[in-house]
Amino acid sequence: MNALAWLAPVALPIAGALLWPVVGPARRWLLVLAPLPALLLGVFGAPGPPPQLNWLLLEAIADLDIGSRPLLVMTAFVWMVAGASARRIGDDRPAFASLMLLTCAGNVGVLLAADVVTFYVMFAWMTFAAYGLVVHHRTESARRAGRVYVVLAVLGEVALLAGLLLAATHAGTTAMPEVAGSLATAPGRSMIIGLLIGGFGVKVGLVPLHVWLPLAHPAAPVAASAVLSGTMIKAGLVGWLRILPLGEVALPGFGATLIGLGLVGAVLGVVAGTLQSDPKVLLAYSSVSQMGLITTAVGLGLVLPDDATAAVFAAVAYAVHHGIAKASLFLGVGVHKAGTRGWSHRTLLAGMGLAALALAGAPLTTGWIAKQTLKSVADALPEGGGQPLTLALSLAAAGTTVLMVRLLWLVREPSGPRSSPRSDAPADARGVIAPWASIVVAVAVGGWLLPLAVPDAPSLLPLTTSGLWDGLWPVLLGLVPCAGWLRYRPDRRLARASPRPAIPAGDLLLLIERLAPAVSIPAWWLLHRFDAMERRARTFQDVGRVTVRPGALIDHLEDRLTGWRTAGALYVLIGIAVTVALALGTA
Amino acid sequence: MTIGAALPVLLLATSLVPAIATFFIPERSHRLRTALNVIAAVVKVVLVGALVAGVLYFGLEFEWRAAFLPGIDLVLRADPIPLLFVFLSALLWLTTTVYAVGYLADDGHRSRFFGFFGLCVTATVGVALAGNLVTFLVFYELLTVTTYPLVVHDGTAKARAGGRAYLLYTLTGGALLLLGTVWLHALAGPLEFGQTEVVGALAVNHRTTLTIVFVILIVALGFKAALVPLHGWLPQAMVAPAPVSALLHAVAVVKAGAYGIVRVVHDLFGLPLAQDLGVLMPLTIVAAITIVYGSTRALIQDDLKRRLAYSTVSQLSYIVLGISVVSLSSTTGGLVHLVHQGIMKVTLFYCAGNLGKRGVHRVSEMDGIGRRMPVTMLAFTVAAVGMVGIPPTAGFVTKWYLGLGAAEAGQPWIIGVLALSSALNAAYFLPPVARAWLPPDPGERSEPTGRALAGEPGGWLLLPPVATAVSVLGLGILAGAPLSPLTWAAFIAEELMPS
Amino acid sequence: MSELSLAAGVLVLVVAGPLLGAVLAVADHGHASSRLVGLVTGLIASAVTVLSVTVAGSGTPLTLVLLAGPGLELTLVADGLAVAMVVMTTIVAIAVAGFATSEDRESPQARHPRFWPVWFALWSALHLLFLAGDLLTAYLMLEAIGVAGAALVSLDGRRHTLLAATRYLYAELVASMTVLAGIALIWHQTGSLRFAELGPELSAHPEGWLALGVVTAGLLLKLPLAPVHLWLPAAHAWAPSAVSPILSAVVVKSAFAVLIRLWFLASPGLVTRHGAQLLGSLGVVAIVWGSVVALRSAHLKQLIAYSTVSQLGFLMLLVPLMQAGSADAWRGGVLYAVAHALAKAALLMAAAVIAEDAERPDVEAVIGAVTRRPLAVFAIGVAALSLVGLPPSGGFVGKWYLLVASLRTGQWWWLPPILVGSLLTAGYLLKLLKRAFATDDLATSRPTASPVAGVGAAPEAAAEPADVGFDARGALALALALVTVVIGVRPAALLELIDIGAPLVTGGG
Amino acid sequence: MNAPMIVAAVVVVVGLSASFAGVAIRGRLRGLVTMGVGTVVMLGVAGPTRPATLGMTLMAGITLAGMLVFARILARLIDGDEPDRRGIDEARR
Repeated sequence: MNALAWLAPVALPIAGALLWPVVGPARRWLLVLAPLPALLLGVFGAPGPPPQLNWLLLEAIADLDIGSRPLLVMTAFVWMVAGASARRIGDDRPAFASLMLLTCAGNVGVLLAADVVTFYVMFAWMTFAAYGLVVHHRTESARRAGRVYVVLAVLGEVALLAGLLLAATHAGTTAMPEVAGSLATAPGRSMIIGLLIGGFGVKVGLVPLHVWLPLAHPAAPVAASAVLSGTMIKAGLVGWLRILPLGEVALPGFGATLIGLGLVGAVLGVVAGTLQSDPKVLLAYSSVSQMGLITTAVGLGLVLPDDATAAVFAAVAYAVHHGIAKASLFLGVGVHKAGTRGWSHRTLLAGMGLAALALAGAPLTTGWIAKQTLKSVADALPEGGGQPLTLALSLAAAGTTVLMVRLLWLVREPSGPRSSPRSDAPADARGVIAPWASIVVAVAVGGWLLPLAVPDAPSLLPLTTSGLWDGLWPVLLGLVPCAGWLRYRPDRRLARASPRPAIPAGDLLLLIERLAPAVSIPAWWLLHRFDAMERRARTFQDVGRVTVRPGALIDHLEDRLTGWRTAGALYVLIGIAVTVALALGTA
Repeated sequence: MTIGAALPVLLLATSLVPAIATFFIPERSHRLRTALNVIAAVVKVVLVGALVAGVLYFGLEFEWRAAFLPGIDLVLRADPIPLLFVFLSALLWLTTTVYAVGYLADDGHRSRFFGFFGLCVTATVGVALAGNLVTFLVFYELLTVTTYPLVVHDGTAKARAGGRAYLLYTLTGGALLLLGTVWLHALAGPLEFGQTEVVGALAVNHRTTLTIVFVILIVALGFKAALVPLHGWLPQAMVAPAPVSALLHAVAVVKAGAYGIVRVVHDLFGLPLAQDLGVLMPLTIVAAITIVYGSTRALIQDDLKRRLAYSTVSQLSYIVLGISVVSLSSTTGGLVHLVHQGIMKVTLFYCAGNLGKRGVHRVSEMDGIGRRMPVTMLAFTVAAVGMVGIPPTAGFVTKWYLGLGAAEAGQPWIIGVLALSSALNAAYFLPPVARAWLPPDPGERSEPTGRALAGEPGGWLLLPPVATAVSVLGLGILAGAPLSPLTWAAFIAEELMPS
Repeated sequence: MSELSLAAGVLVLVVAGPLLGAVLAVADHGHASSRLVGLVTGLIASAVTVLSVTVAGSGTPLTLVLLAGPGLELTLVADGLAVAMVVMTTIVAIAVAGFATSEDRESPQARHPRFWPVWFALWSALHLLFLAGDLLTAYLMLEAIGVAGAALVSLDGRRHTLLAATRYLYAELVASMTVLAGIALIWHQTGSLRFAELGPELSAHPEGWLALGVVTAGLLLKLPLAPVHLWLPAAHAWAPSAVSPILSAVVVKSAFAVLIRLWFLASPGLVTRHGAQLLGSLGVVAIVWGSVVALRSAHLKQLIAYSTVSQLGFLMLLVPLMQAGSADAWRGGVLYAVAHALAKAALLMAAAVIAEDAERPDVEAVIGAVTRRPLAVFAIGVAALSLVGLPPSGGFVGKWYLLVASLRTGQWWWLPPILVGSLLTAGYLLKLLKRAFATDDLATSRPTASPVAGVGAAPEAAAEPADVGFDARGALALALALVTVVIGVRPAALLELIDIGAPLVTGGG
Repeated sequence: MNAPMIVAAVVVVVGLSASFAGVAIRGRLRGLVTMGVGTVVMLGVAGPTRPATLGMTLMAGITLAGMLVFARILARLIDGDEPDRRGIDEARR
């Protein structure tokens, strides 16, 4: 029974994916129920300790530590909601449904894995299965997004593999806790940690490596985007939390870089997001920004080893909050795209407004709790380093508010039941509203459930008045520029005329794409020349047919040799030579 | 002739006798020929199973010895390493025979084909079970000779050119191997695999000669193991029909080379002596260069089978790399890759054969083929993913162990090479898969020119790739299982490693 | 006594048997029926078997003095070398007999009145030469073989065969007279021509080297060794298909046997390092030059003839290694000679069968032969195994010992020629095999298969039944080739036979 | 090497060079005959005049004569001259 509890979360989705074509109409419920065992495991925990699975992969070990349990609950819940809203898509594209299930298995597996190998297997499994989701629509933009996604995913995986190999060798075992522990004293530690940060950074959307995110998330269908931004992005965070030696050793250097990159990400996400015209790209940039904040939390953990547990909790809390809020926003966009009329549009706006407020960290919302815990950890920075950091966090919150207003602006008109074939959600919105509604409720209530889920969470809940004000002023600050913009916004037509956003999605990527040909074209040319050269060289191998000239020489020489006169001369010569050799040679 | 001696000979006979019989089966009687060959293959797998059980569980000793030259015996001995290779060749002979029956349905020379096919497998089993260097040489050369008619089976000008290149390289390799064997024999007298102390004793006053002999042997075997400068024949031998490419370039010929290097480094010279002579580091470097070179050359090959050929060149050197790095994990990695690479590459060649049957020979022609040949492309995808080393496939297990071993041996640069080659593998394996499943614009998918007939080929051609693809996943997921090649390789590595 | 007389009787039968056949053939005015040929061949074969069994059993050479008269001495010595050579000759002769009789129906030359008598006479001369105990008998037999060979070559009276035969006979004459001059010198210096006796006095005599040098020169031309191989290409290329196996496989070994018997059994004292190294290097020249010209030649039988020139080079490598005192060299060299004879005869028979089908003498005749004559092509393949020296063939064992000997005696410089020679041999044999498997455009001469483009060239040969009737002669060639494989797998028996009466060597292997 | 042997040896060498240098078949044949006579004489005077030497010389002489006659017959059968070179190419035509 205990083994079943541990294995079912991963096994059920995989079984579902493999049996999808076989299972009859009931399969529509499979998408929804697949994550259920994971949810139950997360909420109620398993009856016994994790079973020994040394026949699986390379002595797989499963475990559920404190940090990843809430994440497991959030992931499972979001997967169920996404599954529910993706049921209709699943019907006409079985491949999409099985890929969704496979990715779910990977996502859940990452949270459960406790040894380096299984973790890496699940991580890679999730990444490459998600590729199928990204390119589901098969449009040219989806293919380009898929290409960028795969290239960065492969680079990330390769860096990760190298880092894990080096770490595991030093630790001598593959169990993650020991590996993280021994990392502190590993020779060449900085290279290993650099590789790990880079490897997971690709998935988390760390600034220079985030370029795939604004392309891939919008390209996928809404249900997939919700999961991509909601839960899968957190897998990278889990990797950091489990493998980096948080709490064992102070790594000021790496800590500072993480904090720095996190903040840059937060700002870039907000700036680029607001300039977007497609709500899904805007939300993707919002994910980059929010994950930037979480990265600062991890950075704090690295800088202050003794506050590491608080930093981890802050990061987890923030991740859970962001997961649910972002998923609800993506699903909301999905509902909007599916077409809403009259009262359903108004409820949609209300719900998305609630999620937006949560994301901005307005008081009494989950976002507020998460931000406050993050600020409290920041305050613990020595010699007053905390002040500028908390200020930056508040400014980021203001930025997010601006972003959310922009989102609501983009979604403000009811988009009637357009029957464009391309719309990824069915014409009638019935199937999508119910799951969306449930997740909005979760956003409202979730924040308060957090302490219950994690019994020994430090009592950081800032229910003081200063905390309330601390949450409110950034939101107000954010609303000021929006009001100004609403009042004096330029002519409506101009806004609509230039659909291309100032910063196209995948900002840095365009730079790279322009530079890349300068390198790839000569490389390709060189390889082709080398190939051709070898093919020409092969003619040398045809000894017989190389050129006529040497052949003729041999024939000519042979003819002379077998002529009587030359043969006669040679015969006499050899006779003399042999005789002389016999005469003077030593016996 | 105790049972201990009978089994190895029986193993040889199960493919030799049917092969000779097949030569005399008239071309028209397909059923008889197919039945004979498939049954022979099944019997061989059963025998190998018995052999493996005997050695691993009952610790029996299987050895057959016959006087060959005065003072030198022909020895067939079932040590653990040979079993690994025999296990692989027996299994893949079965699947490839099934595949060949389907593939050559309309070929005019099947009796000849299956005859030489059987002889080739006999030689491979002989190479695997060889107990001393002379027996190894005998079967190694027999392998070269019996595979030539297979390479030129089509009889076209291109096939002959491929055959010529193949013989030019492999016979030169054979001549060098003869030179090395004779030299070692002249120095050390009759030499059995496993008696590393004999050569060890020589090292006292013959250091330079032993190094030269080692280099000669490795270069000789390098021709078939396709180390960089000596790999020229492999891409050209791709003209052979698909089942031949599958068995030869995934199992028999190339593996004989790599397996030979394993035997020479571990069972003839012994790791400590090789390390002492300082020959292992150059071998590692050559292997590393081959890995990267093979992958880069594969990048630009548009012809699918040539791309697979260059990938074989690169993948083989994983085995050599694993062997030449002095650490437990990397030896395990090298040995297990012997099996994994075989199974993955065979799957790829089966799929390439199926695609070939449908007129798709080039990567550029693979757009949207996934829709029309889903099963073949699924198997191709699994194997391709395996070659890149993405978990949970067998390829990942090898890469993991090679990386672990490299780090253990204190040579982290090898992990860099593995990383680079994984990226390169992804660069030349994933795009074809992507093109197959996601044609550029689904709307007006350009139907490939009329030649490509729709639909999957027959059952005979589908069963083998599916079976091997499933085993690629199985070997990856159940790597830790008791009887998996990995545990087996680890068991061997512990025995071999001096520490 | 009875033991000795049985052996003596057998020896006489071995030598006289073929003569009996010749006489019967003449009596039957030339049209020897296959029954007669079969009977005589069977008789000789059994005699040879008994001989080899007794010699192998006793482990010591068997000597028999037939004529002890002052003028005419005739002693027969059946030592390892002689018996091995006789066995080789008999096997090839049986195969050729089978080949010629089955050939009766088609080609005229086998029924030529002079064929069978001369053929049996040649066979008898070969036996006597190998078993000869004294130099004079050896010389006389060399001359007889020369004449019989030339006669057989010029059998069908066409202009080019006559020309080839003349060229062959003239070269034989010059060589024989040189040998005779040498014999005169030896007789002058030692007073005895018995191999066993002439050695000590010759080496004691101040001018012993002159005599040995002159005889050796004559033997080299008769062998023939590369630079002076003027007569071989024409003779072997134009010999009729039933004759060329005997010529290329066995006749060339006659001079070789006399040479090594003279050098190492008769007068080892006279053999100097320089002399041996000179012969060895001439051997290397032969190997390389023969192979290179063979690679170039477009005429099927010419290619095989030059292959013989090259392979004889391998045999000569035995001389320097023996001089350096390596028993392995003797063993390897003689076994290689036997293996080469069998393989070369098989190759020639198979090539003859295939060339007859295509009615064209050049190499293109072999195109697509694998569909028409599968057994013959398989015979070429197996023969190639032995000629190139790939295991499991007799050629491999021979080369193995030559390589071991050259390493053990420290003369490592013979290694590259052996290896490169083997590769070149593979080169020109591949020319044949490659074409044998050709089934498409190259088949210009015979439109056997219209090239089917596209998926896997399935020649329409699939339509017509691929297996032609059982061709006896192809099977015969294959059987002969497989004998080399048997030698290759079980060489121990033959090696022990060759070791009987081998020259006593100091040190070495 | 007594004096008469040396004279015979000279005749042999002359015959040898004539047989190779000879222009036409007849020229070569004459060279061969000279060489034959030289060698037989050489053998005859070689040893002490014992019956053995006489017997051998007789036998060698007869066989050589036989060969030369056969060579003469072949020469007559070939109308026209014999080509100098390896005797394959022209023969084929």
